[in-house]
Amino acid sequence: MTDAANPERPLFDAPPMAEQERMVEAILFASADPVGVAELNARMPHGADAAEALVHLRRRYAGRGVEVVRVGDAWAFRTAPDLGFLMQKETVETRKLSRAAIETLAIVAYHQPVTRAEIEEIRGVSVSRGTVDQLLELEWIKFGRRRMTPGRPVTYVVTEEFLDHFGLENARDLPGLKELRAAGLLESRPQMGPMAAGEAEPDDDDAVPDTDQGEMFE
Amino acid sequence: MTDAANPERPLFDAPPMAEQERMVEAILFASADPVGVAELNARMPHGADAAEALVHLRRRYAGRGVEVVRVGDAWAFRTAPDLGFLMQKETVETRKLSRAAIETLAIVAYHQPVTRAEIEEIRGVSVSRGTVDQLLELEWIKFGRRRMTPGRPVTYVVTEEFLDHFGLENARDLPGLKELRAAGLLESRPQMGPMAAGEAEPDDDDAVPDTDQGEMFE
Amino acid sequence: MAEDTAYDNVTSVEARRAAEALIVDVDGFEGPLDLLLTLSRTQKVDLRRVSVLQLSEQYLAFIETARDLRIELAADYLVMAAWLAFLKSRLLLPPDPAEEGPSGEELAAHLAFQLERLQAMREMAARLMGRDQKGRDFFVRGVPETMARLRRVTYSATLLDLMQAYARIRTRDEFRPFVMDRDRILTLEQALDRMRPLIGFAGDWTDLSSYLPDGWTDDPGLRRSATAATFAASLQLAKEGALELRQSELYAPIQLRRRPRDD
Repeated sequence: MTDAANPERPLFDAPPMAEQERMVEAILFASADPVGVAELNARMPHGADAAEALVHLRRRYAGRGVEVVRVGDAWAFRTAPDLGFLMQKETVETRKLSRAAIETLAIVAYHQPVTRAEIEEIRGVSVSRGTVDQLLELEWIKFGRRRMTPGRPVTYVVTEEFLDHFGLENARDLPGLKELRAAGLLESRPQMGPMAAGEAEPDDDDAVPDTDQGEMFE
Repeated sequence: MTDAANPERPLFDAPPMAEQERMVEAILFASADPVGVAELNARMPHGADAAEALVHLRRRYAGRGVEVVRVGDAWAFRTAPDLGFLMQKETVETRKLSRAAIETLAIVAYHQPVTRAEIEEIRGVSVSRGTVDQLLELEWIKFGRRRMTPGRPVTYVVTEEFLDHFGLENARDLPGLKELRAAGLLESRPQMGPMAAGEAEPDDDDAVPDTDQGEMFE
Repeated sequence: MAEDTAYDNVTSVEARRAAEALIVDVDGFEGPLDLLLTLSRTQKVDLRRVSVLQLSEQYLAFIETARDLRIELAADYLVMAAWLAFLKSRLLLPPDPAEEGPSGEELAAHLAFQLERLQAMREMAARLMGRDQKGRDFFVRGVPETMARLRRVTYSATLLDLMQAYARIRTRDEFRPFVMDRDRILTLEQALDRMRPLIGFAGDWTDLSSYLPDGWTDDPGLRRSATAATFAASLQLAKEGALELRQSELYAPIQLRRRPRDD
């Protein structure tokens, strides 16, 4: 943003990068939920570059007891998973999910955006309202855009909370996604051509504009 | 497993200090309350020395965006004091003035100086204290002279700030009802008795103080 | 319970035990596709190479056993059985060129695909649940600092809003049919105020109409209002004992005079 190459200097200089790093550190530390780059920039002084500060910060915390993790387009501090054994006290007892709920969740994650009819077609049984409601309540799935087919059925997609909960950077990082796609197992949705696989996650592609940033860390 | 034969060595080796530091870091991060050294030791593997790990951890975080601070007998992470400003967000919200407020304001502008009882008579409904307070707070109206009638009620007049905001030189510049009607601001009149329609006009002329406002109620 | 009646009709212990196992199994399956997936495992081959024909036979045999034991099966199990029977006939008979629709092989391939896809989703679900999870394996900040939100509200209103509001109030008056214009109405109070000082001079019977104020007698509307108010006022004064009223006959003029003192 405030590259030195720019002959017109901003009215106020952005703080030094080390200082910006401290700021991002403080903001992320203070929040239990992931904070987006846009919000970081909005909260930091004018001219700050949160994305760059994040690169430094992430490097600094690599291998520490807490780590900087990416969740979709947002960032958060999380304790290192190998130290989970120290945290019995903090462990939250989660409701046991039914097999139907777990499978439905996986189908939404791998096939999103997906309609209820499609979930039922894959599972071979009807999906109870309670199952979907439970996942919605956990904020692991949410309504996506309506499908442009007769009846305009609503679709489901996974949420940022889902990514956060399972420690995923984005929906493309789902384990085995590439293999499933290669095996054609994500296809065969009604009226979908060979493009179907590519369309599995239009939401991500829309919602995550900083693909550059993603590559930055890879 | 290891050298159980050696009487000097504990059964299990304590983790390396760097590892202990990670552990303290994770526990302090995730804990809702400050954690004492005794509890740290209790939660960490046998043989760990939380006090020493804390010394290292404190040094590591010195000058960072968050710091390890002592709270009574316990320890916690806190935002560096100089970054507290990042923890507040100012949002400016622009809202439309409520209908009651804009009507009250209009009456003050057209009838000033005007008492609250008069405003209520003109509006046909009572005027809440909040509405008047809001206009006072916005500095669009202020108290005028007290009316020399029983009870000596206070009057309201519009302010310079009001004229400024609405781009008026003075309140007499406000267009009269005839002009409002000509400008299409009044919807077509309801068909009442032949008398009612004809008589709205003289009443208007009374009401619109384009001659001398001050005298109207005096 | 429906199952109970089924048990009663089964005589041998062995058959009963078999029936029980089957009930448990049917209950444990999440529909026909799940049952098919389980049956396919007995073939011990990659799902891509599963023999759909053999699978159909396994399924139909299973359903048959259930029927023999008079176990009530959900409708979708029976629908699947019918469909698999159809598929089986398609697979066994040479293809009829006149027949419309997908071939037996295509249907079989689709079924195999469905099984494979369901299997894949189950594996993915297991892998997903096996991942490190928030609140179990990794943790969030224990004392999130609540961000102080300083909200500053500014109010906007334009001159147009102001004028429209005023226009609205003023025109609203025109909508109040029961509120009549004060300057065309003589109120009771006005009439009383007018009459009180006058009645002192009315020692003799005087026509009520002579008490109407000046300027209220020509316009019929005004006269009506003034007459009504003056009459009401005179009634009030009569009630107070200040004057007397009389009327010689119906519709004759009403006359009034000051009430003579009792002294």
